[in-house]
Amino acid sequence: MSSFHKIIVFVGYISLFHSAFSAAQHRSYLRITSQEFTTLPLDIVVQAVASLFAVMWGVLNIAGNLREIPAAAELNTLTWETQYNMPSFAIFNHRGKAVNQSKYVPSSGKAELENTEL
Amino acid sequence: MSGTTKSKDNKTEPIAYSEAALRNNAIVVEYCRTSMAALSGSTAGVLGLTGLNGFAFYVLSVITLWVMFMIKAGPNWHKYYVSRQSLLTNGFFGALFTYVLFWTFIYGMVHVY
Amino acid sequence: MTLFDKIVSRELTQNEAIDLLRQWRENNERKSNEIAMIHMFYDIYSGKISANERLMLKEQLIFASLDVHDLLTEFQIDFLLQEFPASMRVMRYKAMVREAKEKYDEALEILDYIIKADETNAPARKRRIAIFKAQGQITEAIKELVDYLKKFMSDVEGWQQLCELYLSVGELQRAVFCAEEMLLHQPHCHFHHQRVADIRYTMGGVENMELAKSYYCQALKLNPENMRATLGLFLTTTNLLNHYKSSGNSAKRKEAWKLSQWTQTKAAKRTATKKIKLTKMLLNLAITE
Amino acid sequence: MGEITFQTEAYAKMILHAAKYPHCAVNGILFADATKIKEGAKNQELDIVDSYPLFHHSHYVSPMAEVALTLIETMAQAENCIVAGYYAACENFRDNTVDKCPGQKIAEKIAEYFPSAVFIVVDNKRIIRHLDSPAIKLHKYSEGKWKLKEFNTNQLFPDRFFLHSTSQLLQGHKETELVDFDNYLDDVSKDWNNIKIRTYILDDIKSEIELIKKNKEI
Repeated sequence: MSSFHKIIVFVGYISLFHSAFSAAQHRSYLRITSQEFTTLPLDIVVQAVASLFAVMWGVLNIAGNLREIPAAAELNTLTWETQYNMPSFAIFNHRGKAVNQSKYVPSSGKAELENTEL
Repeated sequence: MSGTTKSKDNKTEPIAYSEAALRNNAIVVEYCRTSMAALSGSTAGVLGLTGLNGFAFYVLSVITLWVMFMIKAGPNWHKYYVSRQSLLTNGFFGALFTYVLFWTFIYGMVHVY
Repeated sequence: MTLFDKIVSRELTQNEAIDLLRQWRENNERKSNEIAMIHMFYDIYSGKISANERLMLKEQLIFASLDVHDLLTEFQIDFLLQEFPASMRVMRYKAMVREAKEKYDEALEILDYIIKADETNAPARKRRIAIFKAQGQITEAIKELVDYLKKFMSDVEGWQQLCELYLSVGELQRAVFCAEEMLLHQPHCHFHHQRVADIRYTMGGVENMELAKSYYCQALKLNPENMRATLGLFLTTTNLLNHYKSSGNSAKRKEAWKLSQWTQTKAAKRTATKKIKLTKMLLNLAITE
Repeated sequence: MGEITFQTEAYAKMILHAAKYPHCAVNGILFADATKIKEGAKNQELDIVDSYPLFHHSHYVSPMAEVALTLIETMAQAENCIVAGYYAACENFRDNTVDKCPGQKIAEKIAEYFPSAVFIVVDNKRIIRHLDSPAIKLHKYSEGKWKLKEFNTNQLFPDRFFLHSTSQLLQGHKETELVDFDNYLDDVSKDWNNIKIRTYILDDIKSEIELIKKNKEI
């Protein structure tokens, strides 16, 4: 999405430059034919203004996302699920040992059993 | 999570805002406004506007940018900005100088030389 | 198709997989199985990631594979140790591997070494507490954690863990203190409000119910979507209503009645889209109380 | 002596719940078929047809447990079932006794209303993706205590594919689709009845029967 807006900005800039050169060329044409300057041709005006708006819209979207300002807003997207996780206190002595190990053989030996019946 | 609370006294009760988010939004708005001033200044120069026409064009672009902000925020604008009016008027004159700078520069480049 | 199936059938692109991992990292999720699977099925390290993120990914993988008890973790850590020979952080992971293998003494040895070298190493101290927890020595863990919190008072995670531990041994009064401590650190977090209220409700008694009511209200104000707080508030108000009915405090009774009605409509609205019997349940509850 | 039987669906949900949160203690409620309950009989014949997974965190605070129990009560009435038991699994790998389990208060409450209730402790060590044993310990309530009871696997589980079906679910990582009450509270739009799991089991049994038929033809 942001690359799309980058393209808009890029194209808008080129179009703005192009209209600037067109305007300059128009001025020099007028100078050579020694006519008075009144206004620019309509197509240049439209191109310049349209590319201005395009670049503005692109810049607005590139500038970054707005964040919600109420203090609780960012906390509200959390759920208990993640809030409850405490990675630095996580223990690994849990069911995952058996669940994820197809190799783990339950009650493999007597020693194992004795250990478990604490 | 980080440092919070800038209380705004409403009629009912204070609302707490997240300072980090406020600052982030201010940076975004500032960035857009500066870009807008430079770009619309250039455009005004290209169009060869002079005198009051140029200033009228500045006002037009400020309002356009404001409308764009409103479109971006959608109907829940109060989630992102403290007030709509201040979004329109803040830094109006600050950006005007940038605008005039680009306006005169591009006008000179295109129409004088 | 579930996310898990998508991961296993390699339907995600590399970037999607990286984004997913990043999202889980930021949100503090413990989806160890999924993380391990992503690492197994996708070549994420060849993607466009910064050197910093590469290390984060490795760390995430180590944590996840400890969780799923993948014994290859140790090699991973050895590689990291070659890269950063003096890193305490990598050493801590070595200790965690020992821990997963239930070689607690060896793990404690490493952790003690780390703490000796760096007195302020909070994560290593936390691991020590986790080891006690893993061994089932809850009272030891509590003692150690209280000591830890005396030194590192601003650790919210520590307070949360202490709160859980106190709850598990039934020391509600102390648990409520820990929950309030968490509340002081993050006053805008609705979870903490709700937690205090939950514990107050569990303690019982009119005073605690009143407190629970206000904490639930605050939690709902911060996040109106909090279902637990909505239901909790309903329970407390019905409870209070019963009490005031017998004691005859009409003003408070009216207030509780209003609140209870409000939560009822709210809960009904939330579940209106689905055919869920929650509203019926609430009515049922109101009748039985 | 009252017979206890376990339907695959109830069993599978219980095991999947334990497998979904391997790092947490989990608990849940067991439903028995109310039509087979004889009023006032001391040793009830129990046919456990369904289970409802409850929590995987916040085990020690009561409000949500109360909500869950009331909700379950209404659901039981609607389905013509009765709340007949409780299951739990411990957080620590080696703990598999009743007094290490969370939510004993809930279990006692159930026993209060239904004296021949059962308490199932999921045996952490035996939950593997290829189940070779039921991986549960059965307890019955008697004289205010939960007494461990030996059981005959074939008697307890009338469906002889129960281990196979559950293992299939575990190997397909279907536990990610299980919704417990905690998930439900986080997102009310989720289906707490876990109808999906039921269809998975039915599909599995169907395919298994077809396989046997084919083998017989050969």
